[in-house]
Amino acid sequence: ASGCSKSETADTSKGDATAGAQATQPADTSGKGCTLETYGAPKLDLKNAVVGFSQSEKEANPFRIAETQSIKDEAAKIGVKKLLTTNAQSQLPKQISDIQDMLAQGAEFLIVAPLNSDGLEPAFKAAAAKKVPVLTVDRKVNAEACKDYLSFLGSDFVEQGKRAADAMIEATGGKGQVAILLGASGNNVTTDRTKGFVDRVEEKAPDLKIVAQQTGEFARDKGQQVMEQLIQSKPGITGVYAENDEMGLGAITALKANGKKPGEDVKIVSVDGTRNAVQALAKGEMNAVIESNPRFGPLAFATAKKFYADESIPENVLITDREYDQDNAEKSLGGAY
Amino acid sequence: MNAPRPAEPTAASATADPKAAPAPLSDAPSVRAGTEEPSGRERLLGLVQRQGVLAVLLAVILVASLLYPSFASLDNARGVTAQASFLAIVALGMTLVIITGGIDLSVGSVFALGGVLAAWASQWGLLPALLVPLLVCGAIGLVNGLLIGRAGLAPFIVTLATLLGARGLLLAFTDEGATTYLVPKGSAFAWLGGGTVWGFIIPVLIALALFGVGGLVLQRTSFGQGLFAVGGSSDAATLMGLPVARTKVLVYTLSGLLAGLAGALNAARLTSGVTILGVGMELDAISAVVIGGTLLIGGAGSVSGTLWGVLLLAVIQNLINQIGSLNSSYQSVVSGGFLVVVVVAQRYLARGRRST
Amino acid sequence: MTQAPATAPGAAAPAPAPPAPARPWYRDPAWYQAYGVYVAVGALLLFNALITDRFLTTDNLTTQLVQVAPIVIVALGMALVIGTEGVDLSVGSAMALAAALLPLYLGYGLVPALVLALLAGAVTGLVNGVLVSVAGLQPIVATLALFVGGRGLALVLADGQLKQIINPDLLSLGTASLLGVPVVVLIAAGLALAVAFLVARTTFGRQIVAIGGNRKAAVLAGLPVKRVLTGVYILCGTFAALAGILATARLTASDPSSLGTLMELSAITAVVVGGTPLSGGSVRVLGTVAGAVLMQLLRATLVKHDLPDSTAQIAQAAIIVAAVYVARERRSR
Amino acid sequence: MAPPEAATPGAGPPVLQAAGVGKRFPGVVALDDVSFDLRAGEVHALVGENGAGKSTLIKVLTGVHRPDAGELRLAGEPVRFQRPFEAQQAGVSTIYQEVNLVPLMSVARNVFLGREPRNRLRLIDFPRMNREAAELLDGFGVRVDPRRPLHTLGLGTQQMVALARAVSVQARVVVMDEPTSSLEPREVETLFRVIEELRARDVAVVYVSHRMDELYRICDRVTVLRDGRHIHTGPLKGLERMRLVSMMLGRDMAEVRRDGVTGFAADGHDAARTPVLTADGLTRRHQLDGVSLSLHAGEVLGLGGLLGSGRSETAKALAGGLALDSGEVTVAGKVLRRITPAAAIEAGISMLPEDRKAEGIVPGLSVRENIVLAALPRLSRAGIVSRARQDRVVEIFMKRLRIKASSPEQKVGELSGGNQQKVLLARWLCLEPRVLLLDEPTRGIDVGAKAEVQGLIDELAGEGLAVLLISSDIEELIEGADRIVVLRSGAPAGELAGDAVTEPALLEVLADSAPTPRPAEEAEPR
Ligand SMILES: Nc1ncnc2c1ncn2[C@@H]1O[C@H](COP(=O)(O)OP(=O)(O)OP(=O)(O)O)[C@@H](O)[C@H]1O
Ligand SMILES: Nc1ncnc2c1ncn2[C@@H]1O[C@H](COP(=O)(O)OP(=O)(O)OP(=O)(O)O)[C@@H](O)[C@H]1O
Ligand SMILES: [Mg+2]
Ligand SMILES: [Mg+2]
Repeated sequence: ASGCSKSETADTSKGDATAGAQATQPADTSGKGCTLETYGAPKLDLKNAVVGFSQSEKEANPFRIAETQSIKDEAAKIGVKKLLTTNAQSQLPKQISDIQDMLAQGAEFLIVAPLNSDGLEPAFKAAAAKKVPVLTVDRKVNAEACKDYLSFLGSDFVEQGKRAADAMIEATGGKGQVAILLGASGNNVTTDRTKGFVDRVEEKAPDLKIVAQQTGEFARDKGQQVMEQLIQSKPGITGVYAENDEMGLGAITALKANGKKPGEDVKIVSVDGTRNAVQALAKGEMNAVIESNPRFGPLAFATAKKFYADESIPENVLITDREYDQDNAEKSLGGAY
Repeated sequence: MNAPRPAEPTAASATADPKAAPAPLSDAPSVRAGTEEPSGRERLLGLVQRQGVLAVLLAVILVASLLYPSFASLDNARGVTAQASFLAIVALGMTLVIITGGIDLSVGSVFALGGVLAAWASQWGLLPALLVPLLVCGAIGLVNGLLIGRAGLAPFIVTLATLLGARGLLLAFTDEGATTYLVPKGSAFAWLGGGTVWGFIIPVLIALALFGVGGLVLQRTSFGQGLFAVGGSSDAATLMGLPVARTKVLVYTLSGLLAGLAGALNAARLTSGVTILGVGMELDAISAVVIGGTLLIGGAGSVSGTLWGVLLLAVIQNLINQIGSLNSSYQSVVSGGFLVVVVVAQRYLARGRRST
Repeated sequence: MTQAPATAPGAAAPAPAPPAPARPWYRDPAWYQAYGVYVAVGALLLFNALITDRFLTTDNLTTQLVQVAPIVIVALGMALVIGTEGVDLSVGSAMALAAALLPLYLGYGLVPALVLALLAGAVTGLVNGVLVSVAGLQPIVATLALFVGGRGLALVLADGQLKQIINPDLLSLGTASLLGVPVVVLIAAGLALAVAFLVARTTFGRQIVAIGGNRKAAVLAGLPVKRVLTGVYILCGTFAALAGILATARLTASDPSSLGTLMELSAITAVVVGGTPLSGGSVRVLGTVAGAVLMQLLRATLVKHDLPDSTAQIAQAAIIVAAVYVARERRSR
Repeated sequence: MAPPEAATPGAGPPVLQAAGVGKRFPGVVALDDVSFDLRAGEVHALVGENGAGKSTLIKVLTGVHRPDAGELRLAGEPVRFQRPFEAQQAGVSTIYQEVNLVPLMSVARNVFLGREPRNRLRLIDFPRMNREAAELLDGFGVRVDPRRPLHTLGLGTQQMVALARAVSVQARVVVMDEPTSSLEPREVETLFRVIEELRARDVAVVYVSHRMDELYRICDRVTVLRDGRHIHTGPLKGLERMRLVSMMLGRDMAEVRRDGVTGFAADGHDAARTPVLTADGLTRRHQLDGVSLSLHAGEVLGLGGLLGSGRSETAKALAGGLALDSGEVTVAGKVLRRITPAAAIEAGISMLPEDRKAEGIVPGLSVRENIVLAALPRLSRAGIVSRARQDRVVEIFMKRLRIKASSPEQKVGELSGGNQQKVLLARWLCLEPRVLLLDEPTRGIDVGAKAEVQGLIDELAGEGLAVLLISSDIEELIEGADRIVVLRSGAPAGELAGDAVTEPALLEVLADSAPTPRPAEEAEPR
């Protein structure tokens, strides 16, 4: 491990105020790492810099709220001169012009939460033309690190799917029928979380049959509606994998309304780690929640600081997402967002 | 009825300053002998009425430049036009459709599909990358046109169905969105989307050229006049011997083609066939067209108005970013509010020319 | 081919033809126009009864009705608006607004919260109505503003947060049943009857249709056009708010960010598939209900057979076109 | 232009023929085995009652409807027009009954739609188009700025534009469905001149009109339809007028002779001393310029004037359909503060609008609903409409006005023009108004119905109603009105009363007001 892992990272099992901070995985040392020189960016004092943050989706779900808030808080804490924030409202073209707008307004360092893994190239080009480093968070882009962008901070969505599969296998004993509540169609996150889950189940628990894959569009009410249909048509379902907490919670509502016990009759595993889901977990209505940690502020600015301190930054700074289960849910509640 | 005047739509439109009324709907030139020359003031008024959006656009640009120095930069202009160019191409087709009294809700999905197909086909070179999306998207437009023009179905519902259908095709073509086709870097096709002239990307120039051609076709050809007639009164157009059904088929096909072209150019710019594009784009296009003074009931409108409408939307977007850290929810509220103000202002500027 | 007449030109028509041309119902386009939706609903039910496991069970049918109830309620309001040759894109936002207000005011009791939520819907309707009737904006644009801004406002009110509902009275609205029929379904059915009565038998209802049929004539005939138009949009907004309340109660959470997204399209589809023309001048209430049920059954079928999203969307597109095609108005010529 | 020899009317070869044509609509047989032939150089009258099938026959001839039976022959060759476009290609040019132009487009664009003059670049040459349109219209006595949107013109002017369009193509056949129904005598003369020119060019003309004297002036042959059936074809010369009417109505001559042709009684009415309605200085920029008039209970006041003189505007203003800049309207001693349609109806003013398609009927609604439309609040209790009361009203008026519909539930859009007009009349009469403003009440109404409506006007005035009658039919105005106010350019130009109400006197006042066509700029969309 290089010196990239943060020393002040909180012990994840502690349920106190510092809980929920991100921890990094041992860095991927295969890449050469990126330095100020190789990237070709001018030196900068973050304190006197204009920093831009491009959010991808509306701050209308816990993940995005927590993510934006964390960046804002950390910027204030560090005392950057000015933090510009934009929101692409789920429109990729808007994210491109958002980034261009911030560049035109004099942003000197950019933190971008990409809406999609592909398609941001024009924005990166514009930043490169102005020699403004771009740090991407939460979603990896298909571009060249240390050239198109500085580095990626975030989770591995395929891995999240795999861990969800592990949790599901454990909860169901590797047998039975599972349904997947997919995220929005065409979305990278959906694709990755599905791939990880399906691959791992095929590999490890051939007796666990995936009997339905229907989209709940990452929304609670859609998750509920799909679940209601499945309860009627596939009463043999014993497990539900929801690709985010909201759909998982929708499934719980649907199960309860139909007189089934979520968490017992039907095992539920979801991804995210929102407060509501961890609460449900603590109540025994869920079986596991794989965390996807949104609090990128401290890590992002720390990485930036290091970059300007001439340290080498690895291509991927993967964070270790926690896993909540029924046992640790209660005390981990403080760390949920 | 407690209206302050008997200001029903018929009457309301008639209460406007009559001096300004005879502004021709076409951009017909000079005043004919035998009729009074309008004074300079009247001309100006007529111009403002015809180009109400342009007035609003210029006002917004002026105010924004004064408030935010970075707004008036060339860089910013390049960014704004780059973003606007794709919507502009889509809105051009929408303008033609709306002038015939129809609507095309499928453009957003078709735009996305066009992009995916272009990216996929770009591995075989520039020509396939343009032809494949044009063929498929043109075919979708043709289906719209046939169902609307020949079978007489309502445009709203037909294109709502193709909105779903085109999105479904896109998902089927990309393994439910799991596959993203990439445009080979450095290919001629990628250059088409990303190359610049004086810092303006090529799609901006293409959009301008298309608007030029579109304006000519609309105002100066029989086909264009036919669009107005079909929109103004479909029955009358039939009785006057215009090929109404054929006109409708053509106009929806054109709309599909333009949406596909815009999608392809966009894919070239993004160098990938992004699967999540175009959601809600039809509403942006419709807003732009209507802000541009084209009547949704058909029969009146201009492509230049649409161009200003698209730019106005882009400028407002840009302005919201200039204002800075506005919460995303507030951003929606502001956009909605802006929309009302602009449309109401535009309507009151142009009211002399209208009747419902 | 343009609307081929059912009787081929040149076919010998009996010289003293009877006033009503005798044509078996299955060859009469008017019949399909009138009953097409119901036949389609029946056909889809039959198809599922044969093909889909556990479809014709009370539980399943109840589930379908419960799910379709909010759409029906919104579509009823939409049908009235469409009857005036308008359209309301802001219904989803009105639902979100109602949902956002509920948890804020539940502290004052259920009734005040409900009244406030409904009022929010009425106000969105009022804004739409004034923009359409007084400012003279075209309905799509007038309601587009609240479509964009309304949800933003809802999110501002809710601070972007989804809130769990714990008020048992409100929750029971979503789960309670009367004589085995869920209250949500009863409300939707009652509303459908009320709207049918409104359209067929009240001055207001007939004025709606007349305004949609010929606005100028309605003005000259002294109809209170502005008042009726505003009233229609207010009704539509209020219905949407009611749907938002019921959906919230069923979800056990107030979710302004996603509740009612795309509802405008579902509602319009239901109305149009149900045989109400978008050109105004007529309102088919029962048809609207059937249209909503048809689309619901279709969605259910697709989910139950676990078709991927791509196939599902293409199938929906095809069914919409087919339904509208069969029920199209064939101009005799 | 000298008419060709009267001895050879319609002697040319047949250009357009219909053989055994049949056309059914749901519930109606509009045409039943109708044969018709049209020869080059003839003016062929097509007559019949409202709903006899004249317009339907024309629509079959011009490709709007496809016949259920029979065939069409063009110059002897069987043809099947799939759409109007093909008929026009084949040289059949038509002016349809309801003006069918595009309201929002300019006059010139309407005239040249589909065959615009192009420049070298194949683009439309607007200056040339406007110039040519202006010249063309000038020939028809219409002086308007060709760039004006069509809808800003009065109905009569629109009719002239349609005429100009139809005649300016080099057609073999020109079909005119009631072209004079909204024209003034002056325009009618222009039209006749044009028809003579067409005849001289060997063009065949089909001419539909309910005005008998017109037929006798210009038509060579006549075809009579009744209830969709062909009754008679023959030269018009020598056909007694009463006999023609009796063929149209299907009643025998004696009966027709006894009833007379106009429905007005010979003597005037006893008007009350005090007026029910007085209008004082009605002014609206560029349209009305101080119109004052008073209407007494029990009288018929005629409103005369040339095309565009502001008669319709006056009526509309009184009925609240047009906002005024200044002026005062008093009804039964009470000043109307704000005139809206509802307020006018409340005060007892009813107006039958001029343009029944655009401002009158709701085509998708039934006869019943169209009749009760304005009276809905009166026929309902607590906002709920009483079906029984509706039916009563509808039954009374359908009978009284002899509305011909398959049932009260038939859609008004499917009725013939004349019957639509009667439905509208019923709508206003069932409000039991004090003041009835009739803007061209007999426009497009057949002889029988016209007499009925005229009789009805008489009767209503006799019952104490105050009637304002606007009519382009001079004869109707003279015979129907007790007093006539003449307007010129939106201002009163004279008044005829008592014995002075004669045709020569009226024509004199009109002639005085004729030569100043208003500058186009001053007009206003309405
Ligand atoms: N589109 C239609 N649908 C149904 N019925 C129709 C339609 N058009 C005409 N009719 C019916 O056909 C008959 C003939 O109508 P048509 O318009 O030809 O009469 P007309 O002789 O032109 O009368 P008018 O003198 O009043 O214009 C009428 O009974 C009318 O109701
Ligand atoms: N020949 C003409 N030349 C110029 N303008 C005309 C002509 N005829 C009509 N107009 C315009 O049409 C408008 C409407 O006139 P309108 O027809 O309502 O008057 P009117 O007296 O009721 O005549 P009518 O009802 O016979 O058509 C007028 O403002 C006038 O400017
Ligand atoms: Mg007729
Ligand atoms: Mg008139």
